[in-house]
Amino acid sequence: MSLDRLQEWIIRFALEIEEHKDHLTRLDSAIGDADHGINMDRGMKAVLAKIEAEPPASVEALFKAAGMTLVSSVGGASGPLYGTFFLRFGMAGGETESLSADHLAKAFRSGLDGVVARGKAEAGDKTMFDALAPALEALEAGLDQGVGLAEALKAAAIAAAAGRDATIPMLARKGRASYLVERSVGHQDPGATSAALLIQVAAATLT
Amino acid sequence: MSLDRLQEWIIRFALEIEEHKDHLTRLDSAIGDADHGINMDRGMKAVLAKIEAEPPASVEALFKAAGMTLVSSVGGASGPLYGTFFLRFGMAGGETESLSADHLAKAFRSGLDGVVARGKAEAGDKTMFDALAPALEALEAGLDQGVGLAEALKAAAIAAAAGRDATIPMLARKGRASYLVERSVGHQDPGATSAALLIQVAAATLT
Amino acid sequence: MKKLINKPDDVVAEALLGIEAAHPDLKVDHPNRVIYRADSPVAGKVGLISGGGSGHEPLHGGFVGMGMLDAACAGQVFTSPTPDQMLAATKLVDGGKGVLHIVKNYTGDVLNFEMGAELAAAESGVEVATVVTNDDVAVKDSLYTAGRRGVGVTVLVEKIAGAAAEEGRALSEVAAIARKVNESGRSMGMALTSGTVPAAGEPTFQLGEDEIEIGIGIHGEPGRRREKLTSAAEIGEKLVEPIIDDLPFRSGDEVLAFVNGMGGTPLIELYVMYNEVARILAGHGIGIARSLVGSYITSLDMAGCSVTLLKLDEELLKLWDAPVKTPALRWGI
Amino acid sequence: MKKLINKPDDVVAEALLGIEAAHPDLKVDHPNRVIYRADSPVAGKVGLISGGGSGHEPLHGGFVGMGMLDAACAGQVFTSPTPDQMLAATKLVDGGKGVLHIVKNYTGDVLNFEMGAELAAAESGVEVATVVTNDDVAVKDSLYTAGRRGVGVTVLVEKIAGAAAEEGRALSEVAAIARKVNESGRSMGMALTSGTVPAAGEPTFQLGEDEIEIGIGIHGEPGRRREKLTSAAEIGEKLVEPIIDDLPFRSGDEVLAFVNGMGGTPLIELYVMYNEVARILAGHGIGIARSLVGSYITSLDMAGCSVTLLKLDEELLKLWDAPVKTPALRWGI
Ligand SMILES: Nc1ncnc2c1ncn2[C@@H]1O[C@H](COP(=O)(O)OP(=O)(O)O)[C@@H](O)[C@H]1O
Ligand SMILES: Nc1ncnc2c1ncn2[C@@H]1O[C@H](COP(=O)(O)OP(=O)(O)O)[C@@H](O)[C@H]1O
Ligand SMILES: [Mg+2]
Ligand SMILES: [Mg+2]
Ligand SMILES: [Mg+2]
Ligand SMILES: [Mg+2]
Repeated sequence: MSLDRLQEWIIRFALEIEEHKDHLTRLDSAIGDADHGINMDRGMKAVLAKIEAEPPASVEALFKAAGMTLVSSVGGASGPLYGTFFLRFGMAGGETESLSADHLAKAFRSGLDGVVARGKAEAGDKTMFDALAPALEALEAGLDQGVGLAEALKAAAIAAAAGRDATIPMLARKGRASYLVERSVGHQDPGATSAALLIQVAAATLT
Repeated sequence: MSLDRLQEWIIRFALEIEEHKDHLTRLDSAIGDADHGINMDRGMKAVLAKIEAEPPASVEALFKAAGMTLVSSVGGASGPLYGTFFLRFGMAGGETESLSADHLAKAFRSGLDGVVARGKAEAGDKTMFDALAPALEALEAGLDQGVGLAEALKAAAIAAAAGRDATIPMLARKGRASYLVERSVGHQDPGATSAALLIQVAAATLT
Repeated sequence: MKKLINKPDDVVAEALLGIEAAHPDLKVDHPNRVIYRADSPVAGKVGLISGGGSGHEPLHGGFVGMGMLDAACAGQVFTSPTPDQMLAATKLVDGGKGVLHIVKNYTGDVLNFEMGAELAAAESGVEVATVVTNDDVAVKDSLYTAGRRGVGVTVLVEKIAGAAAEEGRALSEVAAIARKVNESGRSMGMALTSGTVPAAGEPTFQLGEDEIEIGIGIHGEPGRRREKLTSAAEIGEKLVEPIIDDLPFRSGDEVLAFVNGMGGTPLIELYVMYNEVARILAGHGIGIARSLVGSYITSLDMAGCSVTLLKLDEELLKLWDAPVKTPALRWGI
Repeated sequence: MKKLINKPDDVVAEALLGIEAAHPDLKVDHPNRVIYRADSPVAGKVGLISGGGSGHEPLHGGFVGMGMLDAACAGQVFTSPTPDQMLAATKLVDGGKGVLHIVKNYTGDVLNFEMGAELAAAESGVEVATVVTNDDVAVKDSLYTAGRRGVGVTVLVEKIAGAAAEEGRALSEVAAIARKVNESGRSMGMALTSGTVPAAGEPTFQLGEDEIEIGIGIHGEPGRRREKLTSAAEIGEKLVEPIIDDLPFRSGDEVLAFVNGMGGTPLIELYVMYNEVARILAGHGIGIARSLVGSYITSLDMAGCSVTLLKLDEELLKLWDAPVKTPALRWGI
């Protein structure tokens, strides 16, 4: 996977976020504070500006730039969480100009570990973890089975979407939605929704 | 004029005020602070309670009780003004149990002087003065001409009503309405309206 | 109407109970509705009393304490207190050097305080001086009318005259200082929304979703004009320019700039307004030596603000900076 | 939306300009949106920083000054500040004895402060301790969730820990005092109306003309339940009883009683509420040793109130009474 393609992933994620901004915010208004779309859009726009101003020369530079920019521009829970995801992804990716499929999966694993280290989310807590974790499992399983990156990412995208949908009946135990206790049930988690977009774009771009 | 009749005047004024409470307040809401009816009703109810609890034994006692009670229970501009009117009226009436027609007119003159001394209103300022002053003139003129108290008071009531109506086109120069300058024009003055009631009740009672 | 109250008629009495419970330095004469310094009368000090309709909190009760008022008379909501209250307050705070009555210029307040002073003279022989504040430039000034309303400058008069009294100055001197503050200060206010008088249950006036009232009074009296809602920058100009023109304030003047909230407007907006006021004053070459930002003279839950500018000299500055210990203004102690 | 603002996106930046202009004792690092003591860093004193989304004024910027915070980081409205802001603030106020971060318990705030602390450790080696406030009894407490929100007690933590720092105590001691305050305090809030986020332009939530929300959060998060509007007396019970039950507070306890306005509620109503709180506490045999009544931790223009009770002992009382000089809380100096 070339640096160019990886950068394309980030850029197209930003565009998807922009397109789904209102939807994400609406989801957040039901069980949070009505800003997830605004937060992510502000952050990803800043990321675009950053990598346009200083085109990154390595995988590590690209994802560190994305991570740092999210951390310093979002402010909500999603800033440190997505920021950490990309920072760890970049560090695991390393000072290289391309990533093998396995290396990509390792970087993903490292990013997700970062999210968990920061947010302490577990499966079923109704967070972005519930989309990211099944996606990573599907990716790793596909690569293990030798289906190739494109197929494995497709499976990951399907798993992320299923994970996102599975947040609907969950009772939130992390983030603002947890204040609602029972009343959080029946609503789709906004962070899981944006996370599913990230994987969906990966499947469409990293081929 | 017996003390009983004079007391009847006060009592019936209180009842008229209660009946016109909302109307007076509505007039005040157009060019003041929407409380003239509330103020006068609170005050006159207190007066009723006062003279019921301690039946006054003289003209002075009756009108001083009314005046003091208005002063200590109203709080708006109308409290000190009506209060002073009755206090001065009572002092001029004196420690007696009845008033001649001339004595009544003198007491009225003394009350009105008190209103002017306190409020510095002049004719045409759009205040209670514009109903009280023509009423007093009509009363004095009638008595001068020897028409008798009942007729003179009838003339006074007509003059008060005319004076009240004449406040409509006036530009207010005293009280809250003066803040409105030109916008006070076209509205009937609430204080002139309650004052016209006082004279109207006098004409109906003091016969 | 949505308010944190019990019966509308009990609001004032219960707020007085709350004030008394919350502030051990204050006492309340409940029958007379007088809030007073617990250490009243302060011997050898001119007593300062003020008062007015309730609904303008912290004015006046929140300004009772060392270095400011000795007592405040609370009327019904938006209704002047009555003379017997002023009499009671005057007697409570007289420490032998006379008592200053600080009165906002509304006919009801002026007449009731006047009778209160007469009663005090007749009953107790306390020497009373009266200062009437009338700083609201929204109202045309005239000898032949009720004149201008007393608004924001009242807070500054109470603070500065209070400091002068604390220094032991004579009644005539304290009154002179109070008059000087009133003459050196001007105000103008605006409303975004109307307040709601508890007993009325409905907003006093109606403003459209895109309308504001420029020149509003603190009882919801109509202002100079109704206008379209506009930016803080333009609202700042509509308030500050007429104030500057009126005194007039001149380049080189040093002022106290007071941005006041009307009760329903949060602090963050007042700071945005203060920024505009500072910008406009700088443009006129007027320096800000002191500032006050907050809701100090309110109109129930009205949203909006007022601006008061006070021209300072060394004397006023020194008295402003003197220690004060009241629920709403406190420093130096 | 009717507000005294210019462009919604500029509210925070312009309010910071206003704060800076109004308070000479404070400075503002505008690029980083950090309000800090003009005399920072104070050598030999633990630095205290806090911060959070804007819209809660005077929290936190209004509590910067001698005896309280050294710096406050202002986020966008209702959005946590970012780690680089906390880094900048930490470096600004480090006087050599380490820096305490006071963080309200919201995931966004906690994570952003955490990263800020990591950056500070990595970049500058400043020793940082963190105390998270979580006093809101409206939220069920649990180890497995985000836990309780930090609300009114934050003001008290900032004051009391600030006084401890001013005494020259070590970072660990100041942090311990801050934790003690948090553990000894509980809060609960309610809303009469929703606030309006400037960028959203519409009320965050809708309440009917006769509805209130009990257990509201300071960002308009839904509370325990929606109920019919009722009297101040009953609202007092709905707020105070769960607080008393939770700690629990007991007969004979001495507390600081803090009745807080949400931004759009005027002082007269807060005093009516205070009277009810005092009545209820007296019924439980709980004594009020200190009180605070006013709008100190707000939610934009939301109308409503919160009650915070803090159990006092001699140590906390002494630190509460210690001098403080900030725009919003000041005494003893
Ligand atoms: N502890 C956590 N671990 C993982 N994800 C979390 C956690 N807390 C919140 N989130 C995610 O963050 C999302 C909310 O993000 P956002 O609305 O941008 O931040 P905020 O809640 O601060 O306003 C939630 O939908 C959830 O997916
Ligand atoms: N200076 C004055 N002299 C005579 N009457 C006055 C004066 N000022 C006001 N009034 C009368 O008082 C009336 C208003 O009374 P009210 O509404 O009870 O008091 P307030 O204006 O204090 O609310 C006015 O309509 C006017 O007739
Ligand atoms: Mg959110
Ligand atoms: Mg948020
Ligand atoms: Mg009136
Ligand atoms: Mg009135």
